Amino acid sequence: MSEVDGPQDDAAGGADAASEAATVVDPRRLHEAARIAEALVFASAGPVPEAYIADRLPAGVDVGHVMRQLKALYAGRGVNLVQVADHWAFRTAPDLSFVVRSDEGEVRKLSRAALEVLSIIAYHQPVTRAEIEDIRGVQTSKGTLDVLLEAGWVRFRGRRRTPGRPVTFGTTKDFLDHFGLEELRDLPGLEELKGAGLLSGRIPSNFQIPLPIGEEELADDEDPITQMDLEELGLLTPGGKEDE
Amino acid sequence: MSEVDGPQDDAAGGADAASEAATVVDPRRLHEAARIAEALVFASAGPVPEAYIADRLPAGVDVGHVMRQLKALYAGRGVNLVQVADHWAFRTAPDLSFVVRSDEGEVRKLSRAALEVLSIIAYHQPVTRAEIEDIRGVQTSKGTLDVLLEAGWVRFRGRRRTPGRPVTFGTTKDFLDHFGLEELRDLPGLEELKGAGLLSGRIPSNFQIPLPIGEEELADDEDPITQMDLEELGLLTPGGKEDE
Amino acid sequence: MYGSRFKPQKTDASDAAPMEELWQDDRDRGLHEEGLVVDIAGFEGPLDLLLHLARTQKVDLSRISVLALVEQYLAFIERARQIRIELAADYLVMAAWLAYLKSRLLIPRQPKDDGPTGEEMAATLAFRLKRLEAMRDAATRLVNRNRLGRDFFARGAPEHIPTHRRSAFDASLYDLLSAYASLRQRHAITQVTIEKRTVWSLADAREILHRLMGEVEEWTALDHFLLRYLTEPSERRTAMASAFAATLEMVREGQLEIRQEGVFQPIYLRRGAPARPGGQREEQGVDDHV
Repeated sequence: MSEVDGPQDDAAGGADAASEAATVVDPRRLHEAARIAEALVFASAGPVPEAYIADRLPAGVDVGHVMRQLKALYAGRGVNLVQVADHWAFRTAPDLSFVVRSDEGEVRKLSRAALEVLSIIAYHQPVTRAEIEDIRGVQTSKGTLDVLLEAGWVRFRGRRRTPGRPVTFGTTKDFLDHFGLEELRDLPGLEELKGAGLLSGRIPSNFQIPLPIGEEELADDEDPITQMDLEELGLLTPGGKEDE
Repeated sequence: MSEVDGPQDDAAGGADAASEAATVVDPRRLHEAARIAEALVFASAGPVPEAYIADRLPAGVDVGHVMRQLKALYAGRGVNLVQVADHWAFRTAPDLSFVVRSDEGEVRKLSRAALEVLSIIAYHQPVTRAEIEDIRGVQTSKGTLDVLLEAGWVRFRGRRRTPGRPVTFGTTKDFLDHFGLEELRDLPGLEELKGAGLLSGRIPSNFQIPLPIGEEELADDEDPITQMDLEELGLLTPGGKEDE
Repeated sequence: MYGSRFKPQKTDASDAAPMEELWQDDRDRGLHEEGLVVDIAGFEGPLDLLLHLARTQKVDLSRISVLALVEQYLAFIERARQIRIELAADYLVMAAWLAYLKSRLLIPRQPKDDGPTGEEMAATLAFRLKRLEAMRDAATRLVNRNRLGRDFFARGAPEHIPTHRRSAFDASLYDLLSAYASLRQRHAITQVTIEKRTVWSLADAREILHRLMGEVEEWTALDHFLLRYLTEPSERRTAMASAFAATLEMVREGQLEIRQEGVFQPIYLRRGAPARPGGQREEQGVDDHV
């Protein structure tokens, strides 16, 4: 509780502290001032003008003194209080920037198209690309499926036993994990989507939402994907030579 | 420099600290771990998973210990370290809201119905829509659940293992974060409500309604109403046959 | 005073008027019709109304007089009926149930009756009221807690958003479901309009030609013939194409005669002589041009 008052004496040089201590009325008040300054700088989207902080401190407290004290307090910490012209901001300690700099790259929002394709695959699996396009009413760009495959949420399930033997898509275990589902059957059905207000009442009476089948078993008209299939699809470069 | 190591002894209860101190190899390392944890949590606006922090600490450091220590360190400050489920976040101290509060930062307004549904979900989770409606005695209007889902406070949790497998609802981490709850057990009055049997669907056996004496007795000029009278009056459909 | 102990959830419920204000208004206004309509709307269903009535007994909910409560409710409904207010069905269902409950409470239990006793039913009702009230109190306490973005704040200038390593993409289940629902919904509706898109089928065209047959004693241009059907420019193409195809079919059957002077000249029709199977030579000429 007394961190702010504690290191007061060794804060920002002794002479400074000594000369300012005279103006300070009450250590409690000083502590409160430090708390306010801390919260203001923390919550602000940009560096905070010192004058802005001063306006909000209890009367009779010297803002310069409070800020220098806080700066000293944070000096050895993971986060430092830094002064930029007459503004104040919190910054990660320079030697720790490696931890904060996100190593795995930025998290991107899934595009609308990708969300649509993903949801179709989730509900309608096993589903072929042609079927996805039929449901969406637009062509699906290769990039969209690639994004989902890359995210690890969608996989090749097998091949449909129909002319052309189209590949079928399904979701993965990671998909369930990410969306907090225990099993595919936990996906809400028609009544539940309606009940939750996601589907309005204006839908045709023959409108249906499929009950997704379990992820492991293949459907009756599905063949498993073989190594050869994958190579044929150009999806399995590791075995090929082009990658070298 | 020594703020982190300093108040170590009084952090999170003496016994705890003592037992953990044995596992800690080097105070320097511990200090470094605290700095890293601090930087990671400080840098993020949302709660940071404890596991994420653990991954980035020096080997052999107990993340729980580090976090509890940091939490104690920040307890009296303008910015507090708070736990949200198994995540950590820095938040300004609530008592400073009068200074920090900005005019633009409006929190989401909820209708009374939405608020009621939110509380029912929070206290009764996992709960189905039918159960929510049973408690409120009215149908849930379309927009209500939708608003809560969109706000990210409520989620589809799973399905009840009963006929029809109805979807169950629950609250999210964002819900805890928004209402300043560490975990669901911190919901106000949860224990009392549980004790009173108000959170189970079943009526507790000790829930009795003493009937006021006097109302049951008939006046001198009254005859008791018979089953037949009631049927005649059309008041007694449940026992009747018309219902079939 | 009515509901003096009742705490309306004013805090965050900007859209719901505190109910006892409405109720008091009603008492002031007497039997003002519009007023009472508003009152009913002010209650969220029969349970809400019952809870409000129970509140007027000013005792702990587990000690209310259920019988008195039933009377109050039935009286309320009766009054609403007298001034011809349309009551929602669930209010009436509740009234019927309460009337039944009342009878169970008043009549001595029949020997072969194995339904719930009046006391059990009353306990159920009281339990439901108490539970609803408890949830309302909880809602009030919840909404009055310190809230993120109002009473306490997150870092204003975040530097990174940590995630689990696995997914480089962010999406919630809500995102997923709302994308799916709106896609399916959009498609369900557009599908209907696609179905209704005006394409003249061959059968349609043929039927129209049949109907008009009586009018074509003389050579008449096909365009002129179809004029009344070509109000929509977008339909022109399909109408012409289908009508022409139907014409050819009818010529083959000998029901029509058809001729055209040259390429891109108007096509003329007239009723064919039934006795001339095979039709005219012009038919072939037309085929060549098209």
